[in-house]
Amino acid sequence: MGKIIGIISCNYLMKNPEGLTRDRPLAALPFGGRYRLLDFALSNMVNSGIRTVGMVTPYHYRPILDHIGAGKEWYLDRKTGGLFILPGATHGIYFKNNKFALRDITKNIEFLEKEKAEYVIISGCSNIFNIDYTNVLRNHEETKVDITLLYKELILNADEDPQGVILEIDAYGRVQKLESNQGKEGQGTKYFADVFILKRTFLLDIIKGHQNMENLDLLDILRENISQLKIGTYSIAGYFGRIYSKQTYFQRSMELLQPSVQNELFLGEHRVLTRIKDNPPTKYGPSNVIRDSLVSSGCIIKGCVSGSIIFRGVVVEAEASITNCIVLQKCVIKKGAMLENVIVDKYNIINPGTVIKGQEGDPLVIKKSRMV
Amino acid sequence: MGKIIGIISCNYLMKNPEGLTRDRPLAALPFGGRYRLLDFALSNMVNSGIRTVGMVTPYHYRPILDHIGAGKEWYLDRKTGGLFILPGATHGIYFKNNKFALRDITKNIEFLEKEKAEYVIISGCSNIFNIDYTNVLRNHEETKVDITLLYKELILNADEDPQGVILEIDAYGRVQKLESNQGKEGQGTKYFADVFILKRTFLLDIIKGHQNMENLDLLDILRENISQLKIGTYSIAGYFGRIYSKQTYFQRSMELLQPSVQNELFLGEHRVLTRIKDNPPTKYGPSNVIRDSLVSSGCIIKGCVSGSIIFRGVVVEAEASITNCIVLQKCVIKKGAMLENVIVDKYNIINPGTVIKGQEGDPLVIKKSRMV
Amino acid sequence: MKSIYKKEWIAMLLAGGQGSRLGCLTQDIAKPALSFGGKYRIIDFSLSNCVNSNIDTVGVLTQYKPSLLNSYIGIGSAWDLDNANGGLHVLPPFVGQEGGRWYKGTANAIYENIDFINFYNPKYVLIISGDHIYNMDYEAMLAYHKEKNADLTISVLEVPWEEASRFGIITANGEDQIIKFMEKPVQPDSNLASMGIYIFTWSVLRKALIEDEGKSESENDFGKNVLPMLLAQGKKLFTYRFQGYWQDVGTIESYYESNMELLKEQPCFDIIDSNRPIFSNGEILPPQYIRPKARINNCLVGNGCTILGEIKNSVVASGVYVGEGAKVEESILLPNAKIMNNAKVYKAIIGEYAKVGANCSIGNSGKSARQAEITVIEGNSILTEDSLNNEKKSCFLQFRCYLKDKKWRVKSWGK
Amino acid sequence: MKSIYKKEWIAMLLAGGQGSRLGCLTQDIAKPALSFGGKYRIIDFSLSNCVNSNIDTVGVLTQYKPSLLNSYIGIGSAWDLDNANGGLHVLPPFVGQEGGRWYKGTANAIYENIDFINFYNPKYVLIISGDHIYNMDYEAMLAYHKEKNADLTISVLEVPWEEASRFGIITANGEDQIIKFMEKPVQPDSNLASMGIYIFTWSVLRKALIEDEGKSESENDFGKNVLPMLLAQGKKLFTYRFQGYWQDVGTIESYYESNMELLKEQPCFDIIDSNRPIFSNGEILPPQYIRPKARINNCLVGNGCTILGEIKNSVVASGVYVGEGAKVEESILLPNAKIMNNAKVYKAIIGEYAKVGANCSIGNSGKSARQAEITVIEGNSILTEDSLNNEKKSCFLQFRCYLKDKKWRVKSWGK
Repeated sequence: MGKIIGIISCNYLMKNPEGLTRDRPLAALPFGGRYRLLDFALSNMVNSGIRTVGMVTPYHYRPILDHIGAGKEWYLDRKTGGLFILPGATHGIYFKNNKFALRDITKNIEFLEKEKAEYVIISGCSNIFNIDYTNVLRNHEETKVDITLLYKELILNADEDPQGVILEIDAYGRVQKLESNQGKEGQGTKYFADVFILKRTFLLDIIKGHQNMENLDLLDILRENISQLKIGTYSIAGYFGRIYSKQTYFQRSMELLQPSVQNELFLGEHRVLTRIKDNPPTKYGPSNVIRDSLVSSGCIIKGCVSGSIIFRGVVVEAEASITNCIVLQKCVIKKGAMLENVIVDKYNIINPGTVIKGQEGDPLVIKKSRMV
Repeated sequence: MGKIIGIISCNYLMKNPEGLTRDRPLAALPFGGRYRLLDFALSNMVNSGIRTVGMVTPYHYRPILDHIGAGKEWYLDRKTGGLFILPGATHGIYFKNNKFALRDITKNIEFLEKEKAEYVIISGCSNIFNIDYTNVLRNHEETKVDITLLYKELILNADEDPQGVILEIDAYGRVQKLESNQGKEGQGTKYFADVFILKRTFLLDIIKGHQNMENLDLLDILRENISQLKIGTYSIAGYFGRIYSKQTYFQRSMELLQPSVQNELFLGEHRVLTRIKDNPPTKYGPSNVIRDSLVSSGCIIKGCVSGSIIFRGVVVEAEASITNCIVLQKCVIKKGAMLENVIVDKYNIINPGTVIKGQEGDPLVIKKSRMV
Repeated sequence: MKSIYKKEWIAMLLAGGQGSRLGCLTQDIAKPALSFGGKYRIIDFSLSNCVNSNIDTVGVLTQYKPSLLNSYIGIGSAWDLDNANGGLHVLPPFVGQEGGRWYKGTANAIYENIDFINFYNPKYVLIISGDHIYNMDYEAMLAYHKEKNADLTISVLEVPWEEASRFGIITANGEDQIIKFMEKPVQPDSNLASMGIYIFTWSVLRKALIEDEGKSESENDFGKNVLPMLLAQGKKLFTYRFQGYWQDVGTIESYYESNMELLKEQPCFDIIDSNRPIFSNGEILPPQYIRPKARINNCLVGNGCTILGEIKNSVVASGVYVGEGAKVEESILLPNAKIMNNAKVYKAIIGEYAKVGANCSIGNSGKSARQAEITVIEGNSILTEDSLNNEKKSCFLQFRCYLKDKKWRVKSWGK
Repeated sequence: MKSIYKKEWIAMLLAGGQGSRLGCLTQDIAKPALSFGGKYRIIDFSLSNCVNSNIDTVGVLTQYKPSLLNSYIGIGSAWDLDNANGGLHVLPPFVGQEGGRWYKGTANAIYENIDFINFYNPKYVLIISGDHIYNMDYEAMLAYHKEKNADLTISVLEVPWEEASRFGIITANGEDQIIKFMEKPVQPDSNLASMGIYIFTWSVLRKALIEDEGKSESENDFGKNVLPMLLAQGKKLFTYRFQGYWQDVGTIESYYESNMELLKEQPCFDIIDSNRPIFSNGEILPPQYIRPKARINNCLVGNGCTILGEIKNSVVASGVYVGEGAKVEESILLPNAKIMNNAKVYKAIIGEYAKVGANCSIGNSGKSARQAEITVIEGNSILTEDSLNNEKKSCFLQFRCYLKDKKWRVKSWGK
C-alpha cells in the first residue's frame, strides 16, 4: 500500500459532550478500556499497510500528541513516510459542522505535494470500526470513479448527530445526493462513514480550484459538483459504531461487552493499536463478583463490578459496587461506594459510602479530576 | 540527572527576521549546515543526562514537530520521561517581549505536577552554546540560592536585541537587578543567557501565586521580588552565540568556520544531536575550488565555494561561484551563477548566470521556495 | 577503538542458561525468556533493575536457544535502554579467526567479551544473571563498593540455615569482609548466601579473567574458580547485605511458588511499586474480557484474556482463553494458553500456546493444593480427551508432563 | 507457535561470512559490517533492497565476529524494519538441548532456522547475502517467480566469458529454465553467473533442506549441494536476469575498484537514486569542515570530516581527519581514520580508527595508480615515522599491510 497515504481529521468537536471533551479533543476520548477514539481510524490505516499518515490536529492538540508520541506503537516512527502532524485551522470552525475543512488541508498542502503516492484516504475519527482498506482501494480502482465514499447501512436514531450525512445512491452505486440526516429518524439509510478515497492529484486540483473559499468543507465541494463528478460508494460490512454524544459514547462502550462486537473489533487479524503503558496484570481479590466487564491492566478489583468498562490502574475497593459504568484510568472507588450508570472520568476518587446513580440510557458524568 | 527536568521555550519570535522566520518559528531556523536552533538547547539538556523535556511550542508548531518527531535522535522516545510537547499560548504574546510567558507554563501545569524531579531547568532556544548543566546544578545546590541565572560576560553591540536582559551582580554573585540591554552599547556586561534553574516546587509556588496575572513573564516576577529572592548566577565559560536578527544569524553562521568555535561546539565530548536524514556522502568534482566552508552530506559540488555554509542536498554546478553565503537545503545553484553575501533559503533554484550580491555584514535573503 | 564516553560502570547480564531443572518449561527457550507473573518474562526484572539504577549500558550474554530472547529484548527499547552512547547489546558466542568457541562458564563468558567492556572502559562492572526475581537498587550497592574501596562486592542474603547448603555460602568478618567462600557446603558455617550479583573493579576483574582463563583445569566459573582465586590472592572482597525479596526460580517448585506468592494479599514482592517499575515488552492486546458467567477469585490476569469459566488462585498471563464451564485452580496459565469448555485444570502450569481441549482434566485434584504434584504441560501442546485417555489413538500430538516425584512422563508420538 | 500474520514472503540474509580474502579489513568484523562508499556498511545495500522491495520480515544469520554488526543493525530501525509483525531478527548459532552447533554451510544455516521461518509460514523465501553492492527490486523477481510457477528462481547476471570460471555458472534453455549448474567451472558453457539471490517456494526449500541435512557427505551449501540436488530431482528452476550493477566485493581489489567506481562522473552504481534510497545507521556528525588551505579534487566525503590538506580521487568516510600539508590520493579512508600533518597516502585503504602519523608515507607512489599495489592499513593501527622506518624501536604498535602480491607483511610487536 505504498501507493496510498492517509489523512485523519481530528479537528472537529463532539456537539454534546457534557464534560467528556472539555479538556480533550474528541479524537483523544478514551474508549474501550485502553484505547482512544483516534486509535481506530489510525489502526485501520496502518493495518491496511498505509505507512504515511497526516493527522490534522485541533487547537487542543496536546492530548493527541501525548497519546501518539512518535507513532512508535503504530509503526509510524519511520525514516520514509511515517506520522505527520498537520496543525488544523483554529478560528471559527466550531460555528460550522465542518469535519473536513478545506483550509485544514490548504494550510498543510506541502504534505500532499511532497508525497508521491497515487491515492489519499481521508478519515474522520469518531466512528468505531475495523476495516481493511485494501479492498476499498481495489474497488475504487475497478469502478474507475473520481472518489469513493464509505457508508454504513443503518437505521437512524431519534437523537441524531447534526453532522451526520446520508447518501442517496443510484442503481450503479453512484452518489446522487449528500443530505443531512436530521429529521429522518427511523429510516434505513446509507450513513456516510466519514471516510473517502481519491487521487492525490485530484485532491490537489480541488484545493487549487477553491483557493479563496477556505471556509468550505470538502463535502460542500462534492455537493456542489455532484453532477460533474463520478462519486462511487463502498458499503462497510461489519460492526460500525458512531459516537457523537455522551449517550452514544455510553452505548458504544456497552456494546463492547457483546461477544460478537468484541471479536470483530479486537480479536480478528487486524489489532487495534494504541499506546503501550507499563502496567502490571490486574489483580482480583477473593470476592468472586466481577462479571460481564472489560477490565484493563494495572487494576485492583476487590469490589463488585458488573456490566462495566474499567480502564487501567483503577482500584475498586472491597464492598464497593459498580454497575453499568465506565470508569476511566486511575480512579479509586472506595469501600462501600455504589455507582450505577455513571461515567467516571480520569483520576477521580469516589469516597467511601458515596452513592451515585445515573438514569439508564442517560449516564451521569463525573468530570476529570486533577491527578494527585 | 533523574532529579532534574527541562523546559524549552520555543514560543517567541525573532524581531528582525527578513523572511527567515516567515514560515517557521525561530526554534526551527536551520543553522550550521544540518542543525536547527532548538537542537542546541535540546542537546545541552540531553547531554547533561536530562531525560524529561517539555517543549513549549508556538502557534506555528509543525516545523518543530517535523524536526523533532518522537525525539528518537535525542534519546527522548522513552517509556518514562521523554519529550513532551507543551502547546504555548497563542494570543497577543507578540506584543510583548516575553520569552518565558507565565501562561505558557500555566497552560501546561500538569507537566510540572506529575513529574517527581526536584529541579527544573528552563531554557530559551536562540543562543548557540555547548554546556554540561551537571556543574550548573551542583553550583546551584552548593550556593543554596532560590534560582540560578546563567549569563555570559560580553560586550554589547550597537544593534542590540530588544529582548536582551543584563544582570547586575553583587560581590557574592547575587543578582541585584535585571535590566534591559538597550542603550548600553559597547559596555562589558553580564548578558542573561536565557537559561535558569530552580526547584520544581518553587516554580509551582510562583505559578500559583500569580494565577490571575497570566500576561506576566517569569522574569517580571523575578524583578518584582528581587529583594526577597536569593538569585544566584553561573557564568558560561565557552563560546556563546546570540541570534536575534538576520545579521546576527549570518555572523554566528560564519563564526562556525573558525576552528576554535567548530571544535568547541561540535567536536567535544558532547555532540549536538539533530534529526537524521539518509543522505549519501557529498561528491566533489574535479574543480579543486572548495575551501573554508562547512558542507553537509548529499551535496554535489562542482563549482567554486568559499567561506560558506552549505546545507544538505545542495547542488553547485560547474562554473557557479558561492562566496560568503549560507545555502539552505536542496537548493540548486546553476552553472555560472554567482552569489556573494547571500542567504538562500530552502528549495531555491538559482538560474544559470544569475548574479546576486549582498553587502558585507548585511546579507540578502532569498526566501524559501515551494519544493518542486 | 574506544567509546568517547567513558562509563563509570556497565552491567553484564548472563542470560545464556538453559535452566534445565525447569524441564519442559525451558525446552525451547532460555530461562530468562520464561513468562512470569502474568505479563513479564524473567529477564524483565534484571533489566528493570538496571534502568531503575541508572545504568545505561548493558551487555546481555546469550547462548542457549536465544531466538525468543533476542526478539523480546531487541535493542532494549522496552526498558529505555536504546541509547546510542551505550545501550543494550546482545553478545552471543561467535566465530573468530581461530574458529568458534561456546561460552564455557560464567567467567569465560565475560572473558570472551573483554573487548566489549574495554570499549566502554568502565571503572566498575556489575555482573548479574537474567534468572532471578527481585527489585534492587544497584546504585546503592555501587556506593557501598566505592566506600569500602573494594575489589569485589558480592550481594548476599540471609537464608534459613537448613537451606544454606543449596547456595554459595559466604563467611564474612565483623567488617563485612569476606574470609571464606564455599559452593554448596555440606556443613555451612554461615547462612549468608551469594545472590550471584557482583560489582567488580574492572581492572581487578580483567586481570582475574585472563589469569583464570590460563588455567586449564578451571571450569571458568565465578563461584567455583574466580572468587576462591581472588580470596587466595588476598583481594578485598566485601559482602553487601540485601534485605528485600529475591528468588531464584530455578526449579518447577520455586517457579510455581514465586508466582503464587504474587497472589497473596500482601505479597513479599510487589510488582506494582511505581517508584521502581518493572518494564516489559508487551504486545498491544485489548483489555481482559470477563463474560457474564465467569467467576474470578484471587487471580492475577493479563491483558487480552477472555474468561468465560471459573478461575481461582491462579496467575493467568496475557492472551489466555478460559472457556465456558472450564475450571482453573491453583494454576499458572502462560501466555496464549487455551482452556476449552468444561476442561479442568488443577495445580498445573500450562505452557505458552498450549491448548487443553474440551472436557480434559489436568492435574491431581484428589489431593489438597499443598500435597498435590505440579503438572506441567509443555508449550504448543494440544491435549484432547482422546489423547489423554487413549494415547495410541492420536498420532499428531505431543506433550509432556512433569511430576513432582522428579520423573518425566513423556507422551510423544512423532511430529 | 505461529504468527497470526501469515507472510507472503520473508527474507533470510546470510551475514555470517568472514570474507577472508579481504584480509585485515575483516580481521575484527564480519564482511557485511565493512565500511563502503564513504558512509555505508556493505549490509546496507541488501537491507535497503529489502525495505525498498516492501519486505517487512528479515532474518539476519550471523556467525563470524558479529559484535559490530549486531550493534549496527540493532532491530533494523535504520531501515524501517522495526515492525512488530515481523521486522528484523538477528539469528546467531546457538546451544540447544543437544549442545551447540555452528552453521556448517549456507544451506545448513537456513536449516537451523526452519522454526523461525515456520513461525511466519511464508509462501516464498528470499535468500540473499549481506556482502554484495547492488540496487535491486526483489518484488519484480517474486512476480517472475510466481508467473513461472517456479520452485526456485535464481537471479543471474551476464559476466565476461573470461571471468565466468570465477562464478557459479548456470545454463538455461530458451524458456529460461535451468538445465545445468556448475560451481566455478574450468570450461564454462554459459556466461550466466548466479548472484547468490534465490527465491524458493518455501515448501520446496524446507523439504530440500531436511533432505540435504540428512546427507553426511554434503557440505550443506546451496551452490554445491542443494541446487544440484533439486536439478537432479527435476524441480522447476528458473533464471531471472538482472541488468543493473552488481558487485561482489570479495577481495581487496574488487573492494577498492567498486569504491573508486563511485567517483566516476557517471558511476555504474548510483548511490543517490532517491526512488530506491540506500539507508544506513549513521552517527549524528557535524557537516564536513573544509579549511582554507584544503584542496579537494574528485572525492566522496562523509559527514564529520575535517580536511586541512589535499585529497584527490579518494573516498573519505565519516569522521576522517586530514591534517595540514597531508596528501591523500587514489585512496579509501575508512571511518574515523586520521591522516596527520604532512603525511602522504597513496593508493591505500586506511582502516577504521587507524592513524597515519605526521610525515608518514604510505603506499607506493613511484608507480602509476594502475600499476601500484594497494596498501591496506588495519583498523586501529597507529603508524609513526619511527614505526615505519625502524620497526624494532616501538613496541606498542601493531599494523599489517596487505600487498597485491598476495603476501602478508605483518608488523606486530605485542599488544
